[in-house]
Amino acid sequence: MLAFVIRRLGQSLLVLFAMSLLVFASVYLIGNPADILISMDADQAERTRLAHAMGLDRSLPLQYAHFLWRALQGDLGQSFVHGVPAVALVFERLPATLELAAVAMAIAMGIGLPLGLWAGLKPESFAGKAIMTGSILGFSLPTFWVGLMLIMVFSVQLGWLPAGGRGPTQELLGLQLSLFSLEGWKHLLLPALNLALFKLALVTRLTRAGTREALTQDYVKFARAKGLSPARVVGVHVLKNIMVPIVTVVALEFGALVAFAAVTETIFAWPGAGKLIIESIGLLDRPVVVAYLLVVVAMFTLLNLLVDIAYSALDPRVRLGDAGA
Amino acid sequence: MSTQFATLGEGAEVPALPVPKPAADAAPVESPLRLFLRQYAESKIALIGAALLLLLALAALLAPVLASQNPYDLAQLDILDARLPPGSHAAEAGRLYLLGTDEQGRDMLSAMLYGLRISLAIGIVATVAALSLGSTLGLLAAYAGGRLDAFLMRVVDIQLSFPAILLALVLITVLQPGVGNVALALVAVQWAYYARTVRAAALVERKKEYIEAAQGLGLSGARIVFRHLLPNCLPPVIVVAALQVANAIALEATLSFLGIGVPITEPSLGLMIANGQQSLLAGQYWMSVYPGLLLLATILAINLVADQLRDVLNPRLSRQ
Amino acid sequence: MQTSTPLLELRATSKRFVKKADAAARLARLLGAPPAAQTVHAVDRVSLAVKSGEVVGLVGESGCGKSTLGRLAAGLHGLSEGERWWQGENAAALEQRLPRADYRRHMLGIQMVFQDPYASLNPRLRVQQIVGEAPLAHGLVDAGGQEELVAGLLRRVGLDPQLMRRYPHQFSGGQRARIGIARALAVRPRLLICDEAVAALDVSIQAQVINLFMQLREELRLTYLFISHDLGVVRHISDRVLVMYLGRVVESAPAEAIFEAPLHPYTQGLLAEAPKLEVRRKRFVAIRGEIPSPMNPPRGCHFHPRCPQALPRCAEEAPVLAQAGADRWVACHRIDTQAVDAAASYKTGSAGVKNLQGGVTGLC
Amino acid sequence: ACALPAQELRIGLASNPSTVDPHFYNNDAVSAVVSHAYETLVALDPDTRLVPALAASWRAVDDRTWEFKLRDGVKFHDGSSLSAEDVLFSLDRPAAIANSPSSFATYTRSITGKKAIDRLTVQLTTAAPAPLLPNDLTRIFIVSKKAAEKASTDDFNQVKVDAGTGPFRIVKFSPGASVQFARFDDYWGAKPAWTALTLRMLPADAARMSALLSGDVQLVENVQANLVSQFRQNKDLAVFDKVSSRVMFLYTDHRDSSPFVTDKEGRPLAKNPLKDARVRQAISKLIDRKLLAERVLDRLAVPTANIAAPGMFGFNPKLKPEAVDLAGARRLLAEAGYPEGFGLTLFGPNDRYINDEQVVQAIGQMLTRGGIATKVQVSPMSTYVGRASKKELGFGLLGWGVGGGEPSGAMRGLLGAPDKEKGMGATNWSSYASPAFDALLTEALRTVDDRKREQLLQDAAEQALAKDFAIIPLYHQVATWAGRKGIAFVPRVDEFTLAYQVRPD
Amino acid sequence: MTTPTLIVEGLQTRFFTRAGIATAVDEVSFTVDRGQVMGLVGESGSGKSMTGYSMLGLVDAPGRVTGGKVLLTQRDGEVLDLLQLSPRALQAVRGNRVAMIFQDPMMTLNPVLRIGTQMIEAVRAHHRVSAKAARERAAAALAKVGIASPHERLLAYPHQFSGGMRQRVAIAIALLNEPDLIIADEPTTALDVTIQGQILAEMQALCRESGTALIWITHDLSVVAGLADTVSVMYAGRIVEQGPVAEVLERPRHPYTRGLIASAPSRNPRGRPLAQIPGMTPSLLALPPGCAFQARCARADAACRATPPLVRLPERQLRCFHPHSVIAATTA
Ligand SMILES: Nc1ncnc2c1ncn2[C@@H]1O[C@H](COP(=O)(O)OP(=O)(O)OP(=O)(O)O)[C@@H](O)[C@H]1O
Ligand SMILES: Nc1ncnc2c1ncn2[C@@H]1O[C@H](COP(=O)(O)OP(=O)(O)OP(=O)(O)O)[C@@H](O)[C@H]1O
Ligand SMILES: [Mg+2]
Ligand SMILES: [Mg+2]
Ligand code: NI
Repeated sequence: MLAFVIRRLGQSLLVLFAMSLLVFASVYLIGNPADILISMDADQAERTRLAHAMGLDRSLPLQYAHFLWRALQGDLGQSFVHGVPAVALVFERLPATLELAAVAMAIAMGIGLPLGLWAGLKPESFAGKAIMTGSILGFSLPTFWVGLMLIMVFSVQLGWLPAGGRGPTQELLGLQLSLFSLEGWKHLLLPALNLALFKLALVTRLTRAGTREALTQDYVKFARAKGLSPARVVGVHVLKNIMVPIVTVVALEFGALVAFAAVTETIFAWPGAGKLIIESIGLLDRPVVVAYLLVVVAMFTLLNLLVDIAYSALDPRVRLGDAGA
Repeated sequence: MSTQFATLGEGAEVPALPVPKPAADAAPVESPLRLFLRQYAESKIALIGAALLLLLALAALLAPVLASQNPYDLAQLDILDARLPPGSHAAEAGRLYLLGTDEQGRDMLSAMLYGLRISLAIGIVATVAALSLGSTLGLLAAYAGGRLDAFLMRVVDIQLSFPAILLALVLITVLQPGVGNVALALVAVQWAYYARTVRAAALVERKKEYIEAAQGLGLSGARIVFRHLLPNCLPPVIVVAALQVANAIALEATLSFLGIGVPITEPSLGLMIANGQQSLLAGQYWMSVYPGLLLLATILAINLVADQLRDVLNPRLSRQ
Repeated sequence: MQTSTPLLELRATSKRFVKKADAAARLARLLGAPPAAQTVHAVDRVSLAVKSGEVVGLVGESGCGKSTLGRLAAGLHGLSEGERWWQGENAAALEQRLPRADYRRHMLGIQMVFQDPYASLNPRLRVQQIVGEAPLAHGLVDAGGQEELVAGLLRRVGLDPQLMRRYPHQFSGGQRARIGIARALAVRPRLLICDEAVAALDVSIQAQVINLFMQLREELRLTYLFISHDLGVVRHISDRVLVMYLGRVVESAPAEAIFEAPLHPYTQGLLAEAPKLEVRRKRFVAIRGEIPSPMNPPRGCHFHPRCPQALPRCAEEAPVLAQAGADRWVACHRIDTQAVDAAASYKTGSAGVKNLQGGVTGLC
Repeated sequence: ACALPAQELRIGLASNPSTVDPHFYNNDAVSAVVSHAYETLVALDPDTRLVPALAASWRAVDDRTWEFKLRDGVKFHDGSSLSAEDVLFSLDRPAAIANSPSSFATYTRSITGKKAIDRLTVQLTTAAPAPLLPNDLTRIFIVSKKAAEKASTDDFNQVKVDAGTGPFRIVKFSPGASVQFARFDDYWGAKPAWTALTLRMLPADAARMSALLSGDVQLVENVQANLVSQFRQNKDLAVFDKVSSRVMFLYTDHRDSSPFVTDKEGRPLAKNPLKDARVRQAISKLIDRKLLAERVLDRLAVPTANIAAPGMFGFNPKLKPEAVDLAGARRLLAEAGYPEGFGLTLFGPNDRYINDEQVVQAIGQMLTRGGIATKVQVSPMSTYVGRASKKELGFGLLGWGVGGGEPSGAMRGLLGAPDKEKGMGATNWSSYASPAFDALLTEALRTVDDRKREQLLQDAAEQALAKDFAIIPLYHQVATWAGRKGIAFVPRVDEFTLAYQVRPD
Repeated sequence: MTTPTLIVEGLQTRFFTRAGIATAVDEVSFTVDRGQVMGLVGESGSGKSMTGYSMLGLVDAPGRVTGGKVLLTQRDGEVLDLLQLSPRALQAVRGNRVAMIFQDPMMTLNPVLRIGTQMIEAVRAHHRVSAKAARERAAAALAKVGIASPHERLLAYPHQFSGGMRQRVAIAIALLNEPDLIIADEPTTALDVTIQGQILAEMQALCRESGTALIWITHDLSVVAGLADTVSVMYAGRIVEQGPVAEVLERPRHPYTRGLIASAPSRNPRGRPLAQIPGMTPSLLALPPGCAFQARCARADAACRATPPLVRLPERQLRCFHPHSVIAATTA
């Protein structure tokens, strides 16, 4: 277990290092942030000053070495555009994204699991087939397009829900969350639904596959032979077993959800980290891009770790120590 | 010993080991391909999917023949014909725009046929390239083991812990938008899945006795890897790949939506949707909805086919 | 004792499966985590000689290392320790000396037949390729002759040659077993290592395949190392039997001798437990306890925790395989020269055997 | 709710201002937002003419000295009163912000000496004649020295300081989401009709438009082009527009060879045809600006041959938009030695200007029809600018918001022969260099007399645009806003969306 | 004489597959007395497990029980036809009056639930007892099958047990509610001989003590030889021969039973070819009309094209037109 955690952390550091190098070089290749940030009126003197102030007049290796040195001291630099520490900026925006992703995941699980169970228990029924066909749709529709349709229908045509933005927030444990008011939920619903759609299809399909697989297992037959009620057989024996793969996938997909939130956030003007990264790439705000990616990768790693630990909790057969590869 | 048993017992010593005429003889010899096709055809909806896919692929392939206009040739476009609703006629030549025109005066139908071509090409090329790269590396890792395996899997870990869309975003921004680069980015995003899946499959297959038998028969490593191991590792990956084609197409559409997809002058379906969505609110639905429907149909068809593939190729089911 | 060199000889071979500790694991250990590195002593200094024309049976319970030993013999696993000699030559030296392809061809004389009729045939190849691939690859036959060769082999194992265009899934379990045998025969082996080759088959089919093995032995002068946990089968076809327990050979003797008069307490227990058709309303009395894990086997004699006759010494000192009569070897502290003498006379009659058993138990 | 006076105003912005520190980032989006809470000495009216703001009046004492009389009785949000001290502090502060991504110091750099004559009089001296100083000072917000002296940008963003004099005070800044304001009741000027103001950042067109349609916001800026006519007909909405100071043009490569100029088969050319003024003129003649404006830009464009917008200081009425003239263009091309035309790649951004990528494509079409086989390549502004500023591109679409009320700054950056010392040609991606033009412009830049200066600027424009075809002006964008019915708004040339110019009616 | 615990009459189970209808269990009839052990033997696919599942209504789609009676006489004398019960009533019988044990000890216990959970739920599904009482009962059952420190073991997960111990847990679960009948489906096939010996010993003792009837499904005649009172031999879904173990194994009359016994290595001289049944088991989907064994039977003739009826002889039931005479003795 300890070895496992150490191995994972070691790997993560490696990943973080590779990532920072990559992003650093990428942004350098894309262009000079000064060109895009600076006002068109600015003369060459101002341009030179800016390049120097941002450290952009040095060679790439030097810039990177400088960055690395500061990073080791816990400073990932200041946002070029916002003038505040990049990490702080990312953390300021992250709660909105996490909130969105979490609600989306909850929707995906809350609806996908029952649907998948149903389809798995009655694969030949009309409902079962309809659910599966529907889930293919969920897979097929591009997120941005669905988002637009949601806006068209629910905000513009019906006027039920706001078209974008985030509702009023309240602080909980240092996070600004909008979950505590009706208005907040109204703003949250559409983007969360939009984001959830793909995962919903995924969870449904996974659950169905898992259920069908579990139903053929001897232990399910044995549970029935013990005289347990169908509810207990499905609710405990089947469900607990399919939770293992589902939790894994879902937790890993949570990371993807955070990443994909960029699209949804753009459409729904959701002030989250995804929108920040898109804007920052657009403005070549390198410290923010680097910081965001590092934070996301760190989050991914943490999630992975948690998944593995959850895995061993859900499936007692799994021993973390010998996870070699 | 009774007389009855004598016939059984002694008869066996003569070389006439009775050749069983098994019931299987009654069934015609069925090659895996035939078996596969028969099993595939068992689902109606999957057949419809396959037919649809075939149709779409043909349409894409024959786009230059079928389309009334080359939408990529700026000289053939007339800005005066921009944003005409379906069924309109061109200002000058009097030709019919069955599905309307886009903001550049492109015939939507022609543009969609060409766009389908690009979308499918990107999806397929990216997936096949990623599949080849990924499965080769995965196979290598599984068969070689040791340091190479560890190294490759670390690279895969790194790759997989990085959100695909962001990677593609950064990559294309660096490489400049373009069909080739989009495909390249998609390869970069996808290969790791295959590497991991193939490696996992190969690790399982490698333990099977037929591989040991091949080793025992003194066959060369390359022969074992490519003739014995690879064909048995591919089915699960092929299913994933079929789904990934759909995914790649959707991802390309998303990239286009974010403004860094294929070139604007050679729009893919995704780019057409993304651009056309500007006009949705203005009621000019055709620019976005028709390509959207086509994309939907394409991805749906691919998914249907892939789904059935999964069922048919599922090793657990195919045993019976 | 033997004048002719054995066909195959394993000299004090061991196989250890080690999970190496990586840097992280070592670091964790420094930080006080329990050691994660584990070593499985699958085969522990086993010596084995198979004479030409002999059928050697290898029995033992699950996980005792039978398959591993078989794979060592076949060259599918590298040795952790010891030497492997084939037709009087050290295989390791041979591998150094000969070009790769030649070495491989040279070692084709040892072939394996596997247990699982499903997993042992490549599902994506036709029978013709499965059987004919290796001869072709080694140049034993040219492409044109392949079909004829395969047809002959199939006929020999009792399959209709017309079936050679089929795929494995189109055959029944028994037919698949025959295909596996034909594949091994295709490279003209001298020694067949059969790892549970009939275990997965139904009783009626099992008899067919055992008969095939015996017939082939006659016709092709084959030598067998026959691995099985089914004592009845081993008894039926073996000339000599080795009994393994937890990676070690505990007893080795001619088949008749071992089944009539087992010396080692484990062999005795094993034979007593094996259900027999003849026994009616038997009261089952069991060897106590479970088979220990090969990851941390008991000290001393591996069998001592379950042994009804264990001595204090058994817990400390591993007994070596000692000669206990003509062609009989046993690893037990209980067996001394007395018993050996008695054992030497086992052929004197059933009374003698009873005496021997009495003698052995009498030592307790 | 009807009985109460209009209470809260919510506006959907198309931009994403990154800060509310008035001196941190010289960027129109930021300045527009900050303008609600901070004011400048000199302001621009909706037509970008200079009008008094915190300075009640100003005059040139001599060629190198400007004197500003401050308005009396102006209160800062922190309660202190405006004095010369605050002005001097505010002029110094921009240069003190080291990490500014685009510094306001550009506008204060010409000032070499400043002193407070009395509590309400400030005198500024410059090294060289600086006729544009009042224009430059329309950019510098005045903050309370007391409040801002120790404040960092972060303090501004977290609204720990409230140092402005404007009609609203910032209550909350949520980056990427919104800025909230409350009315400042001690404001010296006319009080806005709204007690509260929220500027929501809705850069995605669809979100912004639907927010308006669903009533989430009462006013939006940058109406999506293809919705303008529909909104005009919508009886719940009102559309406001104004020809903007943003001019769109094509820059052309004047160097001897240009990377993307080829013959018709795509082979490189020995000589760069774009270097020939006749070719540039031909290109200009091939472009149907009217068609662009009407079909591609939904009438949100006014064809132009100028840099300054009509009505703006320096606008040259003699320069008329080139009419389409295919025959003329062909003749010019033939004269230049390219009767069969040649090949080009036209570059442009796809996320910056109104329908930018459609415009680029349409121009591509027009040139192709005229015999110049044109390929089109668009990319996001970030990559586009990066390549263009390294002069890797040669031929592309660019827009310039002519700020500060006159085009001299734009001309200096865009058309001046690149010269670091003089600060000329910083954005001269065409590599245009004309001594005649430079002479006119340099003269203008040190002429304090407005009439003379305007004449010089008009002459310079004529030299560069009508004689040299240095760049090819296309059109001025029309800025648009749309509000719910019952809202009156005064549109501005500089495209700023200012809530105090919104009124319930 | 008391009524037998179990009377099965004409049990038939069919699988309705795409490829056709497979009759996996066909006209199966037998009885098991209180405290008796019946061995049900046959080759793979002969329908042994399906017979067991059919009795408890555990056949999954596309299979269905299509006929017959399964009469269970409970300890209190009440007789139930298991095939007629409502799903709820059947649920109350399963695991309570009739328990089942499966072949693969690795697969029968739910890997993600504690042993205790799985045992307690089995008690509480049938008895309104407190969790504590159920736990006690579970521990007692574990102790009965020879598992040391049962209370701690209840907290363990299945993977922490060896195969033999798991199978004992499964047996303990079967014993929990003191059923009238246990159906054991090859519970020792996957285990080693020494472990098999232990389990057989325990089962034997338990049935003797409690009077529980036991159906022991196996393909290994020698296990039946040692354990069972009566034996039923199945071939292709039908019982072909049935009777007391001593009778059937010593004096098999059906050609199939006889071939099966004769092919056992121990019945053949060492080193000589084994007696063998030619051919292989037919596919249930392509079963020829009449006797399913005819293609492999040396004695088959035209009569065998008709389905042989189950002939009840004293001490024996047979399904064959040409049975061997009783005198043909063992070969050993
Ligand atoms: N590749 C391997 N890596 C690690 N351990 C192994 C490996 N192969 C075998 N072992 C271990 O070595 C021991 C001996 O295994 P082996 O397969 O030889 O036993 P066996 O006697 O053939 O058992 P069975 O009757 O179940 O086939 C077992 O404990 C097994 O877990
Ligand atoms: N889902 C199914 N569809 C079709 N036929 C089935 C299905 N399940 C079982 N069968 C058939 O039922 C028959 C009886 O199967 P059963 O499991 O009872 O055999 P068994 O005697 O228990 O064999 P084994 O010794 O292998 O466990 C088999 O021949 C099989 O073909
Ligand atoms: Mg083995
Ligand atoms: Mg069974
Ligand atoms: Ni791992």
